[in-house]
Amino acid sequence: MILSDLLGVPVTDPAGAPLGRVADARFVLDGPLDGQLAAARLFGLLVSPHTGSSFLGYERRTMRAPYPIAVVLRWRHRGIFLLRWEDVERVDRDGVHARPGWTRYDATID
Amino acid sequence: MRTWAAAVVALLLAAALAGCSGVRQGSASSLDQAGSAVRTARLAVELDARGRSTHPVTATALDDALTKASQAQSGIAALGASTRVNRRIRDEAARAIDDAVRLLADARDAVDAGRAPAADWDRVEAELARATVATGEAP
Amino acid sequence: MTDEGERLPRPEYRGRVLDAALHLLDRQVQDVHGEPVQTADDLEIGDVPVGESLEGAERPRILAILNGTALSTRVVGGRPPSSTLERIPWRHVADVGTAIRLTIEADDVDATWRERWVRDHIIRRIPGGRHDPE
Amino acid sequence: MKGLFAVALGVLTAIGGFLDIGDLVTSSVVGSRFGLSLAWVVVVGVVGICLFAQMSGRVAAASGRATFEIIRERLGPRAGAANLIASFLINLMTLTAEVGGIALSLQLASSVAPGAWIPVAAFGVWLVIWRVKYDLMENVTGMLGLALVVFAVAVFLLHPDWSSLATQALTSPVPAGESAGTYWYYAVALFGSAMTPYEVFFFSSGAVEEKWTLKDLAQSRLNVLVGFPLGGLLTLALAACAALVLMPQNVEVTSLSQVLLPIAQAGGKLAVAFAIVGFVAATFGAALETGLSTGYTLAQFFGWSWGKFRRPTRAARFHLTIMIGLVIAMGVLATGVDPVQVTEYSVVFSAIALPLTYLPILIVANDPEYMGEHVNGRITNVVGMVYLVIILVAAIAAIPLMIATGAGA
Repeated sequence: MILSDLLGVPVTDPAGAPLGRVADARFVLDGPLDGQLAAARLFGLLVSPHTGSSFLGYERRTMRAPYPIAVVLRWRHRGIFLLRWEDVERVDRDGVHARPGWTRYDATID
Repeated sequence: MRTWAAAVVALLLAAALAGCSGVRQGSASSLDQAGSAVRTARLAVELDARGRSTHPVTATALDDALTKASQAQSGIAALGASTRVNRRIRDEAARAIDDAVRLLADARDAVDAGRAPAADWDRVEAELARATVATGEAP
Repeated sequence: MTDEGERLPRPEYRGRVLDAALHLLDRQVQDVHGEPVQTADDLEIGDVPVGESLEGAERPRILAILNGTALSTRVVGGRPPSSTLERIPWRHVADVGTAIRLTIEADDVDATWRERWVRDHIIRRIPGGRHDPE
Repeated sequence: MKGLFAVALGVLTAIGGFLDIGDLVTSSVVGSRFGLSLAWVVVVGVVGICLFAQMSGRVAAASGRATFEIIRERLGPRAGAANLIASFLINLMTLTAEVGGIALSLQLASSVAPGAWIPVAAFGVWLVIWRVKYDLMENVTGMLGLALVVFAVAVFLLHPDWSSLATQALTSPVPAGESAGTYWYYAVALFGSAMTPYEVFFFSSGAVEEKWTLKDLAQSRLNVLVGFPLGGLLTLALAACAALVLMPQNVEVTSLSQVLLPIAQAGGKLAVAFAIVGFVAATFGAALETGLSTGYTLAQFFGWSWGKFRRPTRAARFHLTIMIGLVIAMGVLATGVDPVQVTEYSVVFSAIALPLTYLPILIVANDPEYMGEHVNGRITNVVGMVYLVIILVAAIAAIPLMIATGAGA
């Protein structure tokens, strides 16, 4: 599949209640070596409850200026969280469904 | 129903006024344009006569002035005037602009031929000014 | 900022974190010498079985950087037919920074065939095209 | 000594590079209609372009990424593509105006009609882009463009009443016979002519072309901070010349030849010769910059190989784009459209498109992943936000003003 198939799709909890949309897909270079780099494996999805639009780099903790722009973008993405791939039950045409007992993780990186 | 009719009347009135001011405004701006062109040409010719400017600059300035004046000429020819007063305003402006174009064409030909243009700047400028005043004053 | 108040738990990452849209998509791809090759128009990732439980399934990995029709569909929508996609396999990626650096040369990438075509059929034939500017 | 020479050269190039057909025409039009009452806009515009160019130069030096790579990377393909289309079209429009400007300038030197000069000008621009080294190209056009200093000299030779000029510039009255609408329309146009997006594409791509590192930043900052304001001063001199000679005679500037008349009056034939050399250099230099920028924007958006430091075969699509751009410019001019009019529109559209390029650069200049420790300082960010507001207001106001005033008629 291609990445665009995942971005922007709706995410629901086990009961079917909407959690938001996929804003980004987090990969971690923790697989076996593939060429010069480790394989990049899908770690989880960043789920944004209010918007599917871009975060313009302000998802990182280190990015705080200029202040007004940072505030606006953080506000638009308030409540964003990381849904680990292990917590995904299945993906189908309606979107991504979380597994019972899933956890809301902190989305920020440094 | 009555407010609706009033609105239509108001709209028609506004349109009529706009049409009226259209001829006046059109004439006035064409006269402005032609006047600016004539004054530019006059300045260019005078500077050349005093040896302060070069031939290509003078020739180009006259060419550009003639183009602008001709644009003013076609602009005023395109104005449709429905009333007698408007027609008079437009025709007087058109006459003055025609004169200006003729003068500029003569001046350009003279400069192209290397002669000093024997242009009648004062008369043409006065005519344009008179037409401009007439545009503003007409009832 | 509001998230900080909630103090969500942070997962443990055992390697470098790359957010696909943030760090990879739309980045410049350069060859081994730093020559621009293309942009990362999309990523191909390992298949996720649609509608089936993912219990015990492997985590999908990035297989390739895509180019070609992947861009137009991201702009106007739809899905590119996979036959028209041009791929740079992940094993050719040397590093990800402000650009994605490859371990191979630009001319060895499929996606540069247009560049090579323009070069060979037009630019090379104009006098001076093959020399450095003076 | 060599260092000092490099600084002087950079500053001179920045002065020359600041001026183009848009500045020549717009400042003279404004001077002939509004006197110096819009001088404050030039100040606002110059501070803005200093900030913007300096920021994008720093981003390019720190990250190696030029402006349009950043725009695509930050805004994504959809907003990025919309941005590309707008920027590319405006750039093409400016290129058309500049090529036409070269032809008009050569007409003033030769009295041969501009139609005959257009192919010559376009070919010359292409040849220089194709064959001439980047720094040589920049230095020669920049230095020759300095001939426009004659406009500053002319202001003195015209013996103006300085106090009334100063009053006009400082109290910014709307002159009688002009409406507030046209005043603000020309304010936007003047702002757009100072802050044209192509200057930034060119500046940031140039930083990559010349392989700037962070060590070169101090020098680039100096070039910009001295060169652009001096260029702005020349813009004001152009406006003052028009205000002193043409405005009292009620002459409205609509052609490039009129811009020369105050010079002729002040300094005679020698001054006219200088001014024409300056016109040719400024328009030619700007045609090179906009020509390159057509290639820069497209190549950077799609990730193609680009740059003059590569031989053309190593940046094939980049060079093809520039050629097509020049052919389109020639085609547009062949329809007989007046380059001065194209210019008057292109500066306003520049103001409209400005936020699209400004915002991504402002954001990335704050991104430590790109900039390391060279992110914007607090003061730069405060000024940057103020300018974001100014740029947005100008962009939003531009179209209603254009419609309401009939494009400043």
